[in-house]
Amino acid sequence: MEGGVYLNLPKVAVLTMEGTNNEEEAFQSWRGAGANAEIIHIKKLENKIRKLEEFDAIFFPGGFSAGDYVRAGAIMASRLRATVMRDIENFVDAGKLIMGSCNGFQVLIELGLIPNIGGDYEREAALATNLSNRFEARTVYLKITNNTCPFLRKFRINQIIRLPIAHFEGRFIPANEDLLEEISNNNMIGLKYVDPYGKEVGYPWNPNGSVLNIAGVCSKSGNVLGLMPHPERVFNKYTQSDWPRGNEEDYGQLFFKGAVDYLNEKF
Amino acid sequence: MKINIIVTLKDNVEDAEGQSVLKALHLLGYDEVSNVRTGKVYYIEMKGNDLSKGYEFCDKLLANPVINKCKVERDD
Amino acid sequence: MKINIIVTLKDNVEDAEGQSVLKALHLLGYDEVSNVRTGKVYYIEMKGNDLSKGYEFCDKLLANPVINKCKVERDD
Amino acid sequence: MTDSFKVIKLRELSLGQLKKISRDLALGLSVQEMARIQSYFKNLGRDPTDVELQAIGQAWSEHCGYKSSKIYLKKYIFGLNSEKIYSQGDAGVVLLDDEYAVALKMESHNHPSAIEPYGGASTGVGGILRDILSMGAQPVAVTDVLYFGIRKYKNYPSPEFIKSGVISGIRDYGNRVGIPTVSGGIYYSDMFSPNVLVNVGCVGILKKDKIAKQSIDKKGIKLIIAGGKTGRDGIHGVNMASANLDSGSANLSTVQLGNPIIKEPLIHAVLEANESGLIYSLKDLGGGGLSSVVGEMLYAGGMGGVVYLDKVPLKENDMLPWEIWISESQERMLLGVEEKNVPQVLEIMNDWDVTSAVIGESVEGSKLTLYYKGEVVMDLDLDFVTSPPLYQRANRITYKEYKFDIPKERENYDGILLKMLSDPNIASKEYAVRQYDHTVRGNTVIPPFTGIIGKEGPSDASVIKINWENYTAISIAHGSNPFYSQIDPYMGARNAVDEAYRNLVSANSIPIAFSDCLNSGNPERPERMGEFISMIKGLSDEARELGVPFVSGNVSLYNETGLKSIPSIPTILAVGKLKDYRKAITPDFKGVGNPIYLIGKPEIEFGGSLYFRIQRKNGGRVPYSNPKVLYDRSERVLKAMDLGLVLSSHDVSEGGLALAIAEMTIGSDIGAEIDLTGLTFGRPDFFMFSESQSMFIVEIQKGKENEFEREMGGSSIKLGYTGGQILNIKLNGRTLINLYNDQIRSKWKEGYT
Ligand SMILES: Nc1ncnc2c1ncn2[C@@H]1O[C@H](COP(=O)(O)OP(=O)(O)O)[C@@H](O)[C@H]1O
Ligand SMILES: [Mg+2]
Repeated sequence: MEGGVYLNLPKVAVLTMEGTNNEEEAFQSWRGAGANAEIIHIKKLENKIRKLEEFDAIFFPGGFSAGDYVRAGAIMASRLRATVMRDIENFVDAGKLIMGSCNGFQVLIELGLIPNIGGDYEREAALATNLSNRFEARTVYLKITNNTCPFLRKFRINQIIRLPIAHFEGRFIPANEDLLEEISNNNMIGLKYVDPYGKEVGYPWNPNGSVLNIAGVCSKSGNVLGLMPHPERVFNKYTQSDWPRGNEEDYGQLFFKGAVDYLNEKF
Repeated sequence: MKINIIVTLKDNVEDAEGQSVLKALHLLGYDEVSNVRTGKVYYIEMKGNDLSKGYEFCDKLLANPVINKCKVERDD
Repeated sequence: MKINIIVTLKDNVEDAEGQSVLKALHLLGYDEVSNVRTGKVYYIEMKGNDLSKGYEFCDKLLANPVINKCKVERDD
Repeated sequence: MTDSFKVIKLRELSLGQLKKISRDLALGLSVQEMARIQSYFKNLGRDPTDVELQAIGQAWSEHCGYKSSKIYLKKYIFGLNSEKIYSQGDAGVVLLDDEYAVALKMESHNHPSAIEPYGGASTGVGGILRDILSMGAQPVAVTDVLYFGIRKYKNYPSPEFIKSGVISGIRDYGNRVGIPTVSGGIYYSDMFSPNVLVNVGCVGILKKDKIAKQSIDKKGIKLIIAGGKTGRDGIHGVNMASANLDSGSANLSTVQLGNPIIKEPLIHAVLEANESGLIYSLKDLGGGGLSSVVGEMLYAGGMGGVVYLDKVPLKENDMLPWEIWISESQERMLLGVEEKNVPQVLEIMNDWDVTSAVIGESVEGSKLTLYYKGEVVMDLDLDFVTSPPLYQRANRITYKEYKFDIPKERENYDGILLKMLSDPNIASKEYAVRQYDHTVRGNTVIPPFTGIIGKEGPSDASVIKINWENYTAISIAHGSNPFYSQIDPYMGARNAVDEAYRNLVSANSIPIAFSDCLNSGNPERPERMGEFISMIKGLSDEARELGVPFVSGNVSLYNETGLKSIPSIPTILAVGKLKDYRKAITPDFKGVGNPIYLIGKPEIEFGGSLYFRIQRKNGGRVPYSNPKVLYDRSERVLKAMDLGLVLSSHDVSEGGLALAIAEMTIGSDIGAEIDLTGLTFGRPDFFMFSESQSMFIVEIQKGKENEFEREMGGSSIKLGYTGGQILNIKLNGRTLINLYNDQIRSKWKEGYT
């Protein structure tokens, strides 16, 4: 946990509590992308020992916050909602960046940060149990369907990439059809599950049964991204599951580098 | 006071666990079973007498209104 | 017939989920809550009228007698 | 005196009464052992308290005391290649380079898993993680080797129930704690009904100068307990693990489910305190609870100590002192901390939301004194408590007559190969492993399944990089074959080592350490004890030649019911090293038209082989491993890999070279043309399906045949070329096997949909 050494680098808070467990690779990924990352236990936010406003980006890592008991992400979200929701809202309004992967996406949904069509941080969607009713750990193909959000700016539209997934609750369900339409109309879908040829098909290429094969969603203004796959686990291309077959692309890095570039330009 | 909070999926949300239990029961030969849905119960012991607290717990923690329904009952 | 099967942990088996919920409720300021335990409900629709089938389901699939208790009730 | 503890009038008891006391207090001790305790107290001139008797009962259990096995472990295993061991404690440690070291350990959780599979397996994972953490190492990988039964036995849970419980237990614990589960094995045989075996392993990385010490050699070191609270769960677990499984019913107090959400922050907190140099000594609470860990930590450093049992954070306030002392509640660590560092350590624990408390300290002398609410409830010499009687039990080594039923030769072996591919011992284990998060921590370079996404085949070793700075990585694999061990425990053990070793080599890594988990039956039966000793000798004879030490291990005896016993089966966890993980090699074929070579030579030795098993025939003696040959071939293969000649590699195990090649087509969707003309010794089936040890199949760069053959020094045989949609094996123009890649893959993946 280094901090304050590189004063002019974008500062990123990787939030943690018992059960979150991607914080180390998230920390390393942000650092590798040129940010000054720090792992912050949410207790320190709750007790006001640390403040979100010190940071330029927040990362909600994957894992099983509080065991994922009740519902994935629910306990972490309800703690944050009860204590620092106002700070998070200000953070979003300031145009700073927030990203959540896997359990982090679940937390963003439970916090109402995604999709937040209504603008008042109500819960408008859920990530329900995979239709296969089992934990799925494997690599999936994804199509980039939006590259205006800072995390995705280094990709081409319709680019097919590969990322690992590992989750039990990833089935994206919006509250109603209208919301889903709003999400599409506002170009908020960031990534979709596809087959190797880029076609949208069902299981197993869509590992959880998400509507419209949605794998990741950006906020309307683009500064919040939630996704089920794990870019932080493949920052290093040699952790991409099929690299020995000569498929050596740096997909994971591009998420973080895009974000860091954006922060460097903007702040 | 003791209260039970029962959280289930809304009827229009597919219940993956229910489906897989149904499948397993059929595999065990119980063809008479036609549907299974699942839910979660929280047995809560607390001071006071205000059942509405239960709904607060649902709202703040135990349920996501997009997919869940909540029932709160006193356990005597 | 509709039956509900409720599977809980035996009293002397620790309930990690219940404890996590208890801790979360305390952190949300609900100090009046003193204990939380959890259970699972299966809502089953089936032909016939034989409640004892429910116990068979428990036995064969839904519960582990070493750690679980099962309650079967008719849902009317 | 309060009634929180009792004095047991032991000195005046008859032998029969001693036996009764042992049973009534569930001490699990024999009459002779009770008599030894009695005479000790006669000498002291007083009677013991219940706390004292319980403490001795724990320390002297087979599980904690290694009463039946220690003499043999000392003779054959300890000290073997030990100059290569950096440190030994709860886990063993070897150096990786000037800066880093790797800690590893494998352990059984057989008895708990037979009674409550979910809790048994998950607490197994929890326990092995603690062992690694105890060395000050960051756990980087969990592994699990599982042995399931097939038939259901009356009064015992069904194998299906056991299997799904065990797999879910490993999944839920490993995933929640955030350590990837990356390697293992699953075996099916009636040998394991109803005695299921659940062997779990863990590997960790540490900076060599941050290794945690496990003893206290100085007075005034404070003892801090951290993590989970202490409860009535898991009392007398070690005694259960030291007895036959005599019915399916459970003693409830020993059933535990584990709580990974307490463990996860505990790992962070302990490592942070260790990294900051605040920990003087460190150990985990496993079997025997506080009783065993406090005793061992002090005894190892020649110190005595005092502990205040009322300071231990409890789950239930009405626990009795003896219960507190021997409870095996999960997720707890014991930290020895210098007084000046105590506040900082408590603060780190608090930062991570981890419960902790100072419960005592070390003192001069060799006495361990326990207080409860101001009263002394135990005051014993550690010398006595921690030295249980060791037994050289009666043993008989039997030599069996091997039967060899020759199967008929066939025109075509498509059916045989497909049957092999779908045999539950061979078929894809993705139904389990893909429920395990194997990429968390972002360090997994080679996962358990590799190849084209959606078509992956099995890998031989998983590779985990050790940091984000350089290209160093470790490889992890296992070796075990219960079918060989059943026929020949000595060779079975040697072959298990061979398999683990060649799996690591196949991935282009250098084997550096083994951990062994030794499963056997009732040691009080001479044949069992004979088998057990043969197994240990086998491990020793094989590993000595290979120059690899056993840095840690575990013994699980009494895997036996009234009905039957398991054979003596070792599970080997092996760890290797890669200087540059970018050179790691996987089994899936990489290109078309590349030469395929066999390294090694198939012999007619089919005992326990898959080919004979699926035809329900006896195969004679099991394959014989020769470690000198294995070592030589491995050096050559590694050299060829280093020269960049090798594109893919797979070790030959069950099903022989034909199955190995079939597996190489799975992840690549590249077939192979194999021509055995002039290569076989009469029967081509014997050539194709022989499980002779120390063999590899490799795919070589086109045009590098000469260079490669030179490096192999005569131990390579060219079999054919990669390419096409079909695996075709021919002999003298006759087709022996002709199967589409898709057919092979779908058979192999049948159980995983
Ligand atoms: N129970 C398990 N847990 C984790 N990994 C496993 C387990 N069983 C098998 N694996 C992994 O799956 C891969 C294929 O295993 P297996 O089919 O047994 O291969 P092999 O025949 O090479 O031993 C290996 O990487 C192995 O480590
Ligand atoms: Mg292998």
